Amino acid sequence: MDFTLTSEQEMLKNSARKFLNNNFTSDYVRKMWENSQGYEPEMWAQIAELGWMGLTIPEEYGGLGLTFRDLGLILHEMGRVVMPGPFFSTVVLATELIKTAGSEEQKANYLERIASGKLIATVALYEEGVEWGAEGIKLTSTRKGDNYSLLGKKLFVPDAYSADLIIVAVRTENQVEAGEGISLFLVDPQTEGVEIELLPTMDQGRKLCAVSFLNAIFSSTEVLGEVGKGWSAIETMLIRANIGLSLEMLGGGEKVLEIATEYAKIRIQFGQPIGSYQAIKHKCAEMLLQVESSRSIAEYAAWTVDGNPQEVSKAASIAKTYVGNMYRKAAAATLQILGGIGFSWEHDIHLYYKRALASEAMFGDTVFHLELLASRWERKL
Amino acid sequence: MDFTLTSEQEMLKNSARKFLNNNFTSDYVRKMWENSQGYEPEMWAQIAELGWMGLTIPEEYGGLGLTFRDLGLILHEMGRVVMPGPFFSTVVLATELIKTAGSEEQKANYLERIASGKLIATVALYEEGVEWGAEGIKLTSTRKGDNYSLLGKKLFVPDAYSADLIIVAVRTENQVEAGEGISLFLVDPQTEGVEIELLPTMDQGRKLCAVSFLNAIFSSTEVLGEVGKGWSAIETMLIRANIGLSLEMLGGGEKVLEIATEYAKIRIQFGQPIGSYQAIKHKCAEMLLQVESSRSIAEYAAWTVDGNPQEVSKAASIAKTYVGNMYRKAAAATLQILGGIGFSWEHDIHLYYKRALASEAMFGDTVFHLELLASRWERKL
Amino acid sequence: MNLTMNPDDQAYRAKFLNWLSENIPAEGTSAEAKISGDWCAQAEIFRKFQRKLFDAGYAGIHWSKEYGGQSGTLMQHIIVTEELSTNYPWKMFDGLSVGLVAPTLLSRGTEEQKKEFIPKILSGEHIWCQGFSEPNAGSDLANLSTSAVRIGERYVVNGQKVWTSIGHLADFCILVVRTDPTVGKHKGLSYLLVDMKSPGVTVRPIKQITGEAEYNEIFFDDVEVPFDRLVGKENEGWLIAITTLMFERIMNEISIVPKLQQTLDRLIDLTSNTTRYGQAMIKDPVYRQKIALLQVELEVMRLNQYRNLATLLKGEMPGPEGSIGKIFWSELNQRMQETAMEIMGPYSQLLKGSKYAEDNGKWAFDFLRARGNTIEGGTTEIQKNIIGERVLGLPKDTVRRN
Amino acid sequence: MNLTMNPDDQAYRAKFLNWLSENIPAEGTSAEAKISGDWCAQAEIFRKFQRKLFDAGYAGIHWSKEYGGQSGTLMQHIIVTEELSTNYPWKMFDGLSVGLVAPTLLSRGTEEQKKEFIPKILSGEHIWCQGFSEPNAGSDLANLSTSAVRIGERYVVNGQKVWTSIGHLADFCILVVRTDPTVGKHKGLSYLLVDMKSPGVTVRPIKQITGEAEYNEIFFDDVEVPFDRLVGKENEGWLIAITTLMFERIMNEISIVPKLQQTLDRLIDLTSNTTRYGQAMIKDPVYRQKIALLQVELEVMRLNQYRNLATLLKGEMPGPEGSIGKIFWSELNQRMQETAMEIMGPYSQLLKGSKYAEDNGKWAFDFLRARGNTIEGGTTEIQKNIIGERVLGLPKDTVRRN
Repeated sequence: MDFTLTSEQEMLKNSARKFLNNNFTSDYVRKMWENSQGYEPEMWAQIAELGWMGLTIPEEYGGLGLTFRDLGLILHEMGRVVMPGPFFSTVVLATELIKTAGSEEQKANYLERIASGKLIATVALYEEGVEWGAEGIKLTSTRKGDNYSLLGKKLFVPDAYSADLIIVAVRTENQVEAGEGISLFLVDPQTEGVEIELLPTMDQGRKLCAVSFLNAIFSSTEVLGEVGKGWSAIETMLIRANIGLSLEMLGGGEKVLEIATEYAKIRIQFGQPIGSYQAIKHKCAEMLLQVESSRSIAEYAAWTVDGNPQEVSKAASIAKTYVGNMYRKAAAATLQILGGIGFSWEHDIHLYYKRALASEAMFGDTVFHLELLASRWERKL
Repeated sequence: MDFTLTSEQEMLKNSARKFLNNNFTSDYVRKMWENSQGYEPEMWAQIAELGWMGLTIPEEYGGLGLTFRDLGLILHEMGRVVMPGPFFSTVVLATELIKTAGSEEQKANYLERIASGKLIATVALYEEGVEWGAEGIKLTSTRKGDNYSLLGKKLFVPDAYSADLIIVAVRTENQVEAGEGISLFLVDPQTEGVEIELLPTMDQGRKLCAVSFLNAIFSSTEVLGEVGKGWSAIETMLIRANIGLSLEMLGGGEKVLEIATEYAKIRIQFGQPIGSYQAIKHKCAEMLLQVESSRSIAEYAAWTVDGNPQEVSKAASIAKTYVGNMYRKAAAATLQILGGIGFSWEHDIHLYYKRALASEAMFGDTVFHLELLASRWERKL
Repeated sequence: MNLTMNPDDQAYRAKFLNWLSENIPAEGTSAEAKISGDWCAQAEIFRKFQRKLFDAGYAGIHWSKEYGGQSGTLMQHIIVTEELSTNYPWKMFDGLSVGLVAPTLLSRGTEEQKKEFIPKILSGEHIWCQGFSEPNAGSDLANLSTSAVRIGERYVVNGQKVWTSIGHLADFCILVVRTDPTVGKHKGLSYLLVDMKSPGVTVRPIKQITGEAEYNEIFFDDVEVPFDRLVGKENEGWLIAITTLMFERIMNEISIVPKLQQTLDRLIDLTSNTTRYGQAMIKDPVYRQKIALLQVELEVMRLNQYRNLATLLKGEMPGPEGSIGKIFWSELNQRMQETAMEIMGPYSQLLKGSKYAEDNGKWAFDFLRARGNTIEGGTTEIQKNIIGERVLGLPKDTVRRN
Repeated sequence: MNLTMNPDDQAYRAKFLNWLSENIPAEGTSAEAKISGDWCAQAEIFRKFQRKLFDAGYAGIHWSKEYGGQSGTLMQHIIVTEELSTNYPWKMFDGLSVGLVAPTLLSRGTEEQKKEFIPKILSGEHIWCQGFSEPNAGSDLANLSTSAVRIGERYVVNGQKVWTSIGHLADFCILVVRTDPTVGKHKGLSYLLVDMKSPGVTVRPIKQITGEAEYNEIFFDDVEVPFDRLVGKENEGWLIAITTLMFERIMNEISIVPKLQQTLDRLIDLTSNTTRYGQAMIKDPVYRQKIALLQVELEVMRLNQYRNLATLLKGEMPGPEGSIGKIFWSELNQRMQETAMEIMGPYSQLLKGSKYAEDNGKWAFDFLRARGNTIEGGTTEIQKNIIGERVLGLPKDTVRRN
C-alpha cells in the first residue's frame, strides 16, 4: 500500500469520473430526487454494462473479481456527484452480505443477477429505537413446520422501494447472546404480508423506507446461509459498508471544497475576491487539511479489506468517524462561504450537505464508533 | 440588578485599579512568585488600610459591611494584575466560611482580626485523589475525651504557607451520608504534628501547599461552629469561591484581550499591523464576545449572593464553567497572537495563562459543574 | 434565571398572559401550523390577531399615543414580546415592522411618516419587508446598485433586491437605493418607503434548503415612489440603514431568547424520552455534558440580552456591540439543533408528514433553517469585522485600491 | 495501524532494535533525564551515542558513502528515525542537522560543502542551529535585515537572530542574510554556513514559559564568513531557505508520530490509573470519547505521514502541502496535552520535583511546551495562508502598497 494507483486503477477512476459527470448532472440528480424509485432502468443498465455492479463479485459469478480498493475508486467518484439510486445498497450492502453468508447455490443465483444488472437488492437491519449492535435486531419469527412467520418492522431500509430483493435480519432464536440466533431472510417485496413505505427524508438521493411484516410467511430455504448464524456476516458487511460510505463521503468532501474554492476566487465583495480574506482562505485551508486527511484514511481502509483483514474493523471505525465529521463540516463551511445562494434550493450545496448528514447517521454514529475503538484499549489492540 | 454601578462602586473600582496598577506591577508580581510567602507584610498592611480585607465583613466585626458584588469589583481588578498573595484565601475562603459557620464569639474574634489585616487565613479541603464533593473529605479524627487527634493529609491548600489560621475540613463521624459528620477545625499551623509543604506549581502567584496531620491534637473548642455540621457552610463558601474566582478570571480575560488588541495594532508583518488580518482580527472579536459574555454572568452571579440567594448556586456553576473556559482560551489565543515573544518568560502573558489554568482546576472542574447543572433537570429547577 | 423585576411589571406580565390565554387563535398555534408552509393563511391569522392586540392595548406599548401606541414602558413592550415569541408563530410578520421599521421611523422619519405608518404597523394593516441586499451587495452592502432617479416629485426606481423575507406578503418595503452614482460607495444612497403594490414591482420567491420559500427576489422596473416617502435626506440613506441594522440585532434578541429556551426544553425532553440500550439517553454522561453546556450558553446569552436592554432602558441607542448577540444566538441555535440531530440518529432525517418523525419533523426543519442564521442579517464574518474594527479599534481590512 | 512493510525492512527494524537495546546509554534515557534542563550534559551524551550509531552504520543510512552515509534506503532511515524518536531524548541535537541541513546541502550545496559538513553531522561532531527569524521577521520571514557585506573573500555579517533552538550548543548555523538591500524583500537574500565559534558571535538564551531556555538570541557583530560558505548563488538564498522549511515540515513528522503515539499511550495509562468517585476514569464515557477521538486523529496523521513518505520514496521533493502535517501535529499535541490536564485536575499544576506529580511533572512541562508548537516553524496562521494560496490557489492577502 503506497497510496498510488496502478494504471488500470487510473483508467477506472478517470472513466468513472467522465461517465458520472456526463450522466449524473445536477438536473438529473434533482430529477431522481423527485422519482420515488430514485433511479431509471435505462441508466441502471448502462452502469451494469460498465461492469460496476459486479466489480468485486468473483469472476466465477460473472463479476470482475476486483478488490474493494477498486470499488472504492468508483464510490469516491459517485460521492462527487451525490449519485442517487440503489447502487450502494445493491453493490455494497447486498453483494457483500451474499458473498460472505451465501451458500454456493445462493451466490451463483444472486450474484450473477446483480453483476448483470438484473437484480436490485438491499439489506434491512435497523428497527424502531435504532440500536447499532446485534441487540437492535428484534423482529420476531414464529416457526411453523418448515416455514417462518415474520412479525415486526424494519426502519431506515435504504432503497427498499426499488429493490427486487430485501435481505432481512430476523431474530429466529431468543434467550441467546445478542449476536446469536439471527437469520437472514431473502425477501421478495411482493410477498403477501410485506409492506413498504417510502419515508420523507432530507436526502432524497438515497431513499429510506419502512418495511413491515404482518405475519408474512417464508420457507426455511429462503434463508441466506445457515439459520441463526447471520450476525457475523452482517458485521463483515457493516465494516465494508462503513468503509464504502467513507469513500463516498470523501468524494463529496473533495467536490464541496472545489465548489468553495472556485466561488472564493470569483465572488467579489469590498473590491476583492472573498478568497483573499483570511476568514474565507483559512476556512478553505482547514477543509483541505481534513479532505486530504480523509483521503489517507479512507483509501487505506479500502485497501485493508483485501490487504490487511486484521486491521479492517479498526480502520472502518476510524474512517467513518473522521471522514463523516469532515464531510458534514466541509459542506456546512461551504454553505457559509456561499452565503445566501448556498441557502437556496437552486444551488447544489444542499444536496451534498443533506447527503453528509444522512451518511453520518448510517451504520453507527460517531459515539458508537468511538466506543468501539475505546473497547479495544483493554484488549490492548 | 441592571449591570450599572453606583457612584460609590465606580469610586471603589477606580481606586482599586489605580492602587493595583501602581503597586502590583509585573516586576512586583514576579518578585512575589519568587517569594515563598507570596506576599509582603507591608503591602498587606496597605491593603488592609484600604478596607478591602473587611469589605464584606459586617460593621459590627470591624468590616465595611458591603455586598459581594462590591467585593467582586475588587477581585475583578485583582485579576487584571494577576495579583499574588493570600487575599483570596483570607477574604473569600476563610471569611465566608467563618461568617457562615462561626459562633458569635468566633466571628468576633477572627473577623475583626481579618478586617484589620492582622490575620491571614485559609481553608483546607481537598485530599489525594481530588473528589470535588463531600465524599472527598476523608481526613480522619480520633476522639480522646475533649480532644481530637487528626491523621491524614490535605492537598492543594492555597496559601497555607503564609497563613496564621487554616480551617480544616475533617471527617469526625463515619458511616453517615457523605455530607454529614464533617467538622471544621481551626488550626494554628505551628501546632505540633502539623506539617506544611510548599508545592512546586505552574502559577506561583497563588501558592498551593500540602498540609499533613501526624496525630496532631485539637480541642473541641477549636472547631468552627458545631461539630459534625461543617459541610453546608463549606457548600456556601464554595459557591461564593467559584463566583469570586469568576470575577478574578473576568479581570484576567479582560486584560489579556487588551494585551492582544494592543499588540495587534502595533506589530507590523508583511507591511501592515497584524490586526488588519482577519485571522487575528476575528480571534480578537471572538475573545471580546466571550469576555463581554463573561462580564454578564460573573457580575450577575456576584449580585445573586446578596440579591437572589435562590439562584446563587446555579449562577456559580454557570459562571465558573463559562468564565473559566473563556479565560483559558483567551490567554492561549493571546499567546498565539503574540507569537514567539508570547512563549517567552519575559512577557507577562504566561502569568495570566498559568493563573487561568490553575483557576479552572480549583473548586470543581467543568465536568463537575456541568453535572451539577444537569442534576437539576430532574428536579425541574 | 430571572433578574428581579418590579411588582408592577410582574403584574403586567400576569395580566397579559391571562389575556393571551383567552385570545390567542387556536388555528395558528397548533404544532402542525408551526411548520406549515401556508404563509398566506398565516398572514391573515396574524392580521386578525394583531388587530386584537392593538385594540386591547398590547401593541406599540412604549410608543406615544399620537402614533397609535400606549405611552407605556419599554419593559412592558419587552414582556409582551417575550410572551408572544414562543407560542406565536407569526413573529415573522411583524418582527421587521415593529422591531426595525417603526424604531427607524421614530428616530429618523418625518412627523407625517410616523403618523401615516406607525399606527398601521401596530394594527396589523401593514406588513413590511426589507430591501437591502442585492446579488452583488451581500456582505458588501454599500456596493448596491438599485437606482432611484428623481423626476419631479417622484423617484423612479430600477434594479433588483434579493433575500427579502416575506416580500411576497408585504404591503410596504424599506428600500435602500443609489440616488447619486457619481460618488463613493457609502455616499449617494437614500432610504425609501415603497408601496409593494406599485406598478413595476415583481416578487419572485426563492426556494430555500428547507424546501420552503421564505425569501424572495424583488425586481423594480420604473417603479415610482413619491418624494415624501424619502426618510432623512437624499444621499444620506446609509446612516439610516445602519440604524435599522443595529435595531435588528438588538430587538431580534428579545424574542430569540425565549425561543432558544423552548428549544433547550424540547431538547431535554427529547433526550429524556429517547431510550437506547435500555436506558434513557439523558442518563448518558456524554449527552448530559453537551446539553448542560448548551444551557450554560443560553443562560449567559439571556444575561447579555438583559444587559443590552438595560442600556436601551436608559435611553441609549444600540451600538456595534449588537454584533455579539447576533453571533452568539446564531451559533448557539446551530449547536442546539446539531445536538438534537446527534441524539435522534437516523430519525433526524425524517421530515414532516412521517409518522416516525419526532415532533412532526420540526427538528429537521429547524436544523436546516438554522444554517441560514449565520448568514442572514449580516454573516458571522461581517459581525466579527464589525467587532474587531468598530469595538476594538483594530485596523480595517486592507482594501485594494482600484 | 501498520502498512505492510517488506520482509527486508522488517528484518532491518528488528536488527536495529536489537543493536539499540545493547547500545543506548542508560544515563540519557531515564525518566529524570527526559525532563532535565541540563542540555550541555545531554549534548555530550548525544555526541558519544551518535558516534556509536555512525560507527555501526546507522547514520546517514540513505545518503551516499562518499558523504559518510551508507547508501541504504530512505525506508531504512525512516525506521531508524522512528525507533530513535521515542526513547531517545536527544532528537533535538540532530533533528535539525540530519532533517534540514544535510538534505538542503545535498540538494543545493557544493561538492566541497557536502564533503566537509555531512560526515561531521553524521558522526555527531557538528551540532547545527538555524538562524532564520528576527525580531521584525517572524511570520514575515522575508523582512529580515541581518546584513552581509562582501569584502574580498569574506562576508562581514551584522545583525540579530532570534528563536534559535540550541544556539548555545551548536557548532554551526545555517544563516539567512541580506546581501543586497536595494532590491525587494525576497530578493537580495543569501544563505550562509556560519561557524558559531567565529569572533563576534554572541548567544543569549531566552527563558521560555516552561522555565527552561531552549531558544536563543544570536548577535552578529562584524562576523567574518568565508565566501565558500555561501550555499547556492548570492542573492538567491530565499529559495534555499524555503527548501529547508519544506524539509522541516516533512522530516519532523517522522519522529513526531511515534512521540504522539507515546503520549496517547501515556494518556490511556493515566486515565486507567486515575480513580475518581471509586471508579477508574477510563470507564467514564466522557473521557473515553475524548481519548478515542484523539486516537482517531493520531491514526489519520500516521497515514498522512505514510502518504508523504511514499512521495519522498518516489524521489519527489516535498511541496507546500507539508503545511498540513505541521498544523495537524501541533494542534493534536496541544489537544492531547489539554486532555491530560483535564483528567489530572489540580494535579496538572504540579511541576517536576513534587512527589505528588504524575510522571514527575512531565505532563505539565509538555503541556506548556506544546503552546509553542503552533508558533515555531511557521505559525498555524502562516501555514493556512500557504495552503490557501499555494495549494488551493486562492488570491494572496492584499498587501498595502507603500
